[in-house]
Amino acid sequence: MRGVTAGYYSHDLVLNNVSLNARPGKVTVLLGPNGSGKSTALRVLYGLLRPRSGQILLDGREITTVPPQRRLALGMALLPQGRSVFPELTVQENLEIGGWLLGRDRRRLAAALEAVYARYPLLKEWRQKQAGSLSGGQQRLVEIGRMMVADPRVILIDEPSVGLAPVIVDQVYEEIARLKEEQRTILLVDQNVRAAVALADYIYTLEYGRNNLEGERGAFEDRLEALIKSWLRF
Amino acid sequence: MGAAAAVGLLAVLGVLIPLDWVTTLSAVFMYILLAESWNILGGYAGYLNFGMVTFFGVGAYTAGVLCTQYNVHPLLTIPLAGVMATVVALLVGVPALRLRGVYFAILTLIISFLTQVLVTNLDITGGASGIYMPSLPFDPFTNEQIFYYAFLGLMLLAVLLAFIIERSRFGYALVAIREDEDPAEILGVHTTWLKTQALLLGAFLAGVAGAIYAFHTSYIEPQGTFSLDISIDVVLMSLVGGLGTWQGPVIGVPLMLVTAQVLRILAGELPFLGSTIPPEFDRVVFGIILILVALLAPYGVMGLVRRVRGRRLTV
Amino acid sequence: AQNAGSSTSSSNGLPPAGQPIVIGGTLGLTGAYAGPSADYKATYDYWLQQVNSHGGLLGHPVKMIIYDDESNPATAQSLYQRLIHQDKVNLLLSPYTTAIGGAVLPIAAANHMILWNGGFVGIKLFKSSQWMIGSYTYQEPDYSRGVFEMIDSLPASERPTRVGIVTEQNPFTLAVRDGYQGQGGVINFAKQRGMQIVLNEEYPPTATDVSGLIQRAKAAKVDLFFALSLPNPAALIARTAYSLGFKPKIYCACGSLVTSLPYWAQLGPAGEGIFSTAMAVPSDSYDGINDLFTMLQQVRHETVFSQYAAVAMTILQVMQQAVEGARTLDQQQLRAYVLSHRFNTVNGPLTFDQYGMPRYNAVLVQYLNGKNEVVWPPSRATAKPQLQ
Amino acid sequence: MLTTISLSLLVQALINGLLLGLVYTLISLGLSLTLGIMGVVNVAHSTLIMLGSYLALELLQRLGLDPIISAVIAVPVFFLIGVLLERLLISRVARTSQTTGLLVLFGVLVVIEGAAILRWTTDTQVLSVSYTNASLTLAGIAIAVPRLIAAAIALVLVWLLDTFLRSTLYGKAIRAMAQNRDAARISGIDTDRLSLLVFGLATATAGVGGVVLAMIFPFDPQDHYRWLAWAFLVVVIGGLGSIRNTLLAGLLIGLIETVSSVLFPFQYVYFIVYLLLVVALLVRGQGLAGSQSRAL
Amino acid sequence: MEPVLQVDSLSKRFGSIVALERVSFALEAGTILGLIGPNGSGKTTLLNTLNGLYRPDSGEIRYLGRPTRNLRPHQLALLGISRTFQNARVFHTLTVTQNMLVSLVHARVHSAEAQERARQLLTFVGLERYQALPASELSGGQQKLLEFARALMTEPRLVLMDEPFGGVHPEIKALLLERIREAQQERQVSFIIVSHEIPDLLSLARTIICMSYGRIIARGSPQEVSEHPDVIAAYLGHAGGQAQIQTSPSSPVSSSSYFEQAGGHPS
Ligand SMILES: Nc1ncnc2c1ncn2[C@@H]1O[C@H](COP(=O)(O)OP(=O)(O)OP(=O)(O)O)[C@@H](O)[C@H]1O
Ligand SMILES: Nc1ncnc2c1ncn2[C@@H]1O[C@H](COP(=O)(O)OP(=O)(O)OP(=O)(O)O)[C@@H](O)[C@H]1O
Ligand SMILES: CC(C)C[C@H](N)C(=O)O
Ligand SMILES: [Mg+2]
Ligand SMILES: [Mg+2]
Repeated sequence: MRGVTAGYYSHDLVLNNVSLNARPGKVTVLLGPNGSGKSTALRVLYGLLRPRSGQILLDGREITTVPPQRRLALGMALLPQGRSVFPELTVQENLEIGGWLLGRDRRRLAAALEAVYARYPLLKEWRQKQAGSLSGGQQRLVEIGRMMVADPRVILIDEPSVGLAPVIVDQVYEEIARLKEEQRTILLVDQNVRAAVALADYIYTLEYGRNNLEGERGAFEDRLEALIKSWLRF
Repeated sequence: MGAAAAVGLLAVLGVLIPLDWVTTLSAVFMYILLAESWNILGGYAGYLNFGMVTFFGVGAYTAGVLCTQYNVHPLLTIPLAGVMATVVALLVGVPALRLRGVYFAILTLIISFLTQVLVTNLDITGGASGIYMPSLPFDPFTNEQIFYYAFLGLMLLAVLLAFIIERSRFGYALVAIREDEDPAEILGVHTTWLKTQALLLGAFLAGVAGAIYAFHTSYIEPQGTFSLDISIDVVLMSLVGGLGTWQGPVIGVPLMLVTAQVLRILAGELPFLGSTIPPEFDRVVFGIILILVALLAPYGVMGLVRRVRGRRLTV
Repeated sequence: AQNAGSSTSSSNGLPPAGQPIVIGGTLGLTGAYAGPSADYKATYDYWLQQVNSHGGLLGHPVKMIIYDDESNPATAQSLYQRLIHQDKVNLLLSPYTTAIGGAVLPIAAANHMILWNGGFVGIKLFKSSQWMIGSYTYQEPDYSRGVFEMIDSLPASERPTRVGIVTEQNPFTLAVRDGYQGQGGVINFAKQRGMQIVLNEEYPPTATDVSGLIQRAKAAKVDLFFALSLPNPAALIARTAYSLGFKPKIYCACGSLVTSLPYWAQLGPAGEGIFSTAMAVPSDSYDGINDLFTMLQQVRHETVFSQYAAVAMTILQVMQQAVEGARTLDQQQLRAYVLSHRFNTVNGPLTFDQYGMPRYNAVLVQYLNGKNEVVWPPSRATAKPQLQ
Repeated sequence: MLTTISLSLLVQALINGLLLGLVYTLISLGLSLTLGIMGVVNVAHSTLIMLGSYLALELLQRLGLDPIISAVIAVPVFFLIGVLLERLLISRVARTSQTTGLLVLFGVLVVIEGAAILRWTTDTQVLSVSYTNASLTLAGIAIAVPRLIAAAIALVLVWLLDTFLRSTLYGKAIRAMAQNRDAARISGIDTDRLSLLVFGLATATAGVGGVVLAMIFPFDPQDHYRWLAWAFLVVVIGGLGSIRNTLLAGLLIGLIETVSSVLFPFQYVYFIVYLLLVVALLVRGQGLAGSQSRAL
Repeated sequence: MEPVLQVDSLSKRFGSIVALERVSFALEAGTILGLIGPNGSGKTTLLNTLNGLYRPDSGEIRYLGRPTRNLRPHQLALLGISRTFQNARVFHTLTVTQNMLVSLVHARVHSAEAQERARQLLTFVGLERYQALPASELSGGQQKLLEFARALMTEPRLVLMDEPFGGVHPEIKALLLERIREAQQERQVSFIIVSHEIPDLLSLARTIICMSYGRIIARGSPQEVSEHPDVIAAYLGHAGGQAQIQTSPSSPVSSSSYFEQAGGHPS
């Protein structure tokens, strides 16, 4: 993401000349106070919001105008903030939708589902339930599972741990660590600063829609606290 | 200031303009009245009532029956018609308002059909043959003016009411119901009661409108008085103007009624590319206008004016 | 207020020389009553063109304003207000059908204008108003009279005895069934003849399916069947009856004059053999009837002579002859003239009673081999009635 | 009253009711897709049906084509019409809000209706071929052949659509899209193309429905409203979202109508039909289906 | 002292799922109850039942000594129970201030006073800049803050909070915690707080209840509960949970606490 300026309405900007770079095979974390534009940045990256200026590059290729439904085919995936399950489909069907791109190939789809079930055995238990009847945390897990069906290379994650029980939270972060080991590129937005920083290779912070600090985790950790204090002034 | 000037102008117009315009404007006022009444529940609370004609028709028939069968004084029948429509709204609304979304819409639609069938089969309502209303003992011009001012006054009342509601906690709570009903109730909004109030208020006004309409047309029969067209027009006019704003009906109704009337009158008179337009062409033009309005002003004219902002993306 | 200029009795109400005489009205060009209205419109256009090519009325060109009331009484009312007060028409034509016409009559009356009524029947309305001149040569109570008279002529053994009536819920058809003040109407006619009414049902105009009605008629062994409908449901009833194998001895579509509408021919066998009353058929060779039929064949591609065109033409002919005879547009004087004179029309020679209704004149037709044959009275018959 | 009706009358009424119910189902399928599954209030649905009837008329009068063949031709023709409507209008507005969709589609209704009047006039039309007036008689019970054809077509379409929506990934994707459009896009679903498909299919069924209706009922450019009203009733009574429930509701309404028309005076039949529908809605709350997912 | 809330043997099932099974507890005025438990253990269902959205299959709830079985949610709200939601449920087209005012529709509060109250609460959660914006234009975390403020509008006696801190920035969370404590101590408001963030609860709650499969598997002081073996097994996970709890800071209000915890484990 390079020099992106974006906003929802003509009269105000949510992102002002923001640049982010998610390094391949690394975990990049994006931090910032509430309303600083983190989720918006992810939306722009995924094509859900068209930037007013600036570019989005994937492996050096410009993809600024590629619509979101084509991003998955490029190997990107997004886990959005808030609730996004398909409430009236069963858990199994939700996952199948996650494998939409494999749709033609029934066997690959089945294999992908099995892989996800293997990773999250809980999902298997619920497979015949309507996703909408699950509890809040259960739904979050379904969303994570759904994202993983497509086996993406570049993963954008917005607040993965909200609403999850500590056991599961641990698993989720372990999972992210594992994804990184699998050489996937991860861009993580999280208010669970502590956990996120622990995983991060590189950190960006946003403030009022502008780039603020950035740096390697090591270089960063000491400054973090002062920074968070400064966010309080809004 | 501007509002006072507009009201003054309308009041003066009643005696200045030619009679057919007096009639047309009366119809405009009546529909604004109906649309504002509809808007309280439909626009603010998002409960689309597709059976507004039920209350209108009940009002008309209450006036008709009381006046011709029981010799009640015409002026007295008008408030009674409002009361009767409110009673019907209470009977219908209390169960119906438990339903949401399309289920509510369809229920109100069926109920308007039901009332129509009932009125067609009752003796007291004159069945399919309808009721001839007594006419007022004035010359046609005075007659029209009386109705002009009656509808004008009621319309102003309804607009004022909507204006007040829109700025009150009552209004906010109605919008909250439209946006997300369960949390609204959990936050302490007595949703059923508020919806019922909104419905009853609208029904009363519609009933009064129906009664005046009955005296104005001097002949009521079930097909026309309970016509689905009225229900649909009220909804569309509010949509064109902009849902859930007090200005919506004030803009939407004249826009649609006057356009329709002008097109109807122009059709067949205007030469078009050398040949005359066939009279039915006005319908096509009217449809295209509707489509354009929807494309250019997806939230109605008021949406354009206010630039009401889109819903948040769901992700 | 300066209104209804034509009602001022001091002058004869004629416009200044060279200015047109304006005739106005509405029709249900769209909506439920569009079928018949189309015949009216074609006939009005035809008459207008004729009259103007012959120098107009009393030397004035004639202008005609016909709005589309969308088959909606309220729309019609506001359009008549406009016709009277804005367009300042000199002569007012009625819309089609009782439900609409009944709504505009009070407006015409309040403005002291005659409603030249080729559009609807309504014995009650005629009798209670002095502002109508009609052109239907029989009113609701007599819509079924021809069938019963024809039956009277049959040998007793062939007469049907079990009557079934299905009636559309409409002011007009209900009066066809019930008559007026004990006079006429299907029920009275049948009772007078000692027939048994085994089915008497009403249906709403919006009914989508009438198979239940037909079944019951069939189960009740109805042999004299009356379908009292307006145009649109008439075809549905005929078709349902045919496809459910219901074949009464006599089937009369005694409501609207539907068997002369263009769609009747398309019904094929389902439309065959059905009776109806009518006012004028080309075989009567009344004044102008054949020219009118030729026009309909050309403009509307009709194969059967439309009764609606006939009444439309008739009212215009009466109006024209009255204006030319009385040399005035004063409404009272025109009415007086009409009530006291005799008119030659496509509906035959007409005289009027004190209410503005033409005297009774009807034939019974049966739809046979794609044509309406006159089967009663014998003096005008073109074929023998065929009972099933 | 009840005692005087014979058994055969009742059996006949039941059969009529089933056939009529299937006709109602047929004209409701498209609406079930657009309203029940996509959430678009397609008030222009019945004008598309009406166009289907005129397609049959034109093909019969010009080329002498049998309506059954026209029903097949209607599929691609109306699919295309649906695709065009979606692309040009619905995709632009229906998503901003349901009510805007309502407005634009009402505009479409008025335009199609007006155009049809210009082209075909307001005259009532009746379509007649060898079998439109034919009937079979079994054990004294008459069955109109065109209604039988309509019923068969309705059942085939119900089966096809139901299988499509419930068992194929496409069908699931359509339902997913209806529930959360953005989430569907994130999952790689091309929601624009899928919407085209849905509207194409819905319009195609409307076209077929129109052809079939023309075999049974007289039609003109304006009396389609009655079908619109019935279609909405069927879809909503069935409860949004399922083709099977649409079938159930269609049959239910057809049966209520015909059975009550032999039990009660006909003038009260619609009163009874409407009353029962009101009760059904109030009792079930969400139509026959009535599944409720959690609120919070 | 009369308990604000007395819950007796409450059960609720959805089809074959037992969401609540004989849940009993009492809550005294001015106390804070923490509610934890694995996902799907019935926490949200419990809150939904307490505020009248669900009707329990059996068991009884008494609020201020009065059975609530026949009271609708809005009636309970008027009696002083307010609520936030796990996923923010704001009214999108209403402005932030209007969102605040909705719950006062039946209250006899003067309009100016209501406005002032809304302004103060919004200032407190840091949303005063956004007062006139439609709520749809708030970010995810801001919506949660709005809900928090909204729940205090009616000056409730009992507040049910479903994960009030999810997605909320740590600094602000600290402020929210402060506010909760203030309300509890100064106005004797009671809270039931569902949260997965044990450290927060530790500093606030006198009692914690842990649920699993609809049942209460542990209750007691935060310390007791977090050391309870069942809780660790079902909910916290072995080392993870313990690490957090044992190193819980003395003063959670201090922002530094979040970074001074030992161990790299997330909370
Ligand atoms: N749909 C929307 N329409 C208009 N404005 C929006 C919308 N969503 C967010 N905003 C505005 O954009 C800004 C940034 O929002 P964004 O959701 O990106 O924040 P965030 O950093 O993700 O915050 P949080 O941590 O609370 O989720 C906020 O000030 C918000 O008011
Ligand atoms: N309306 C409902 N219909 C069917 N099942 C439901 C419904 N509501 C809750 N459940 C089920 O009840 C159980 C408890 O759900 P609940 O939402 O109370 O869990 P929770 O403790 O809040 O979990 P989380 O921490 O994930 O939010 C779950 O298994 C859920 O699937
Ligand atoms: C008067 C109208 C309702 C019908 C007219 N008499 C007809 O035969 O069609
Ligand atoms: Mg965010
Ligand atoms: Mg929960």
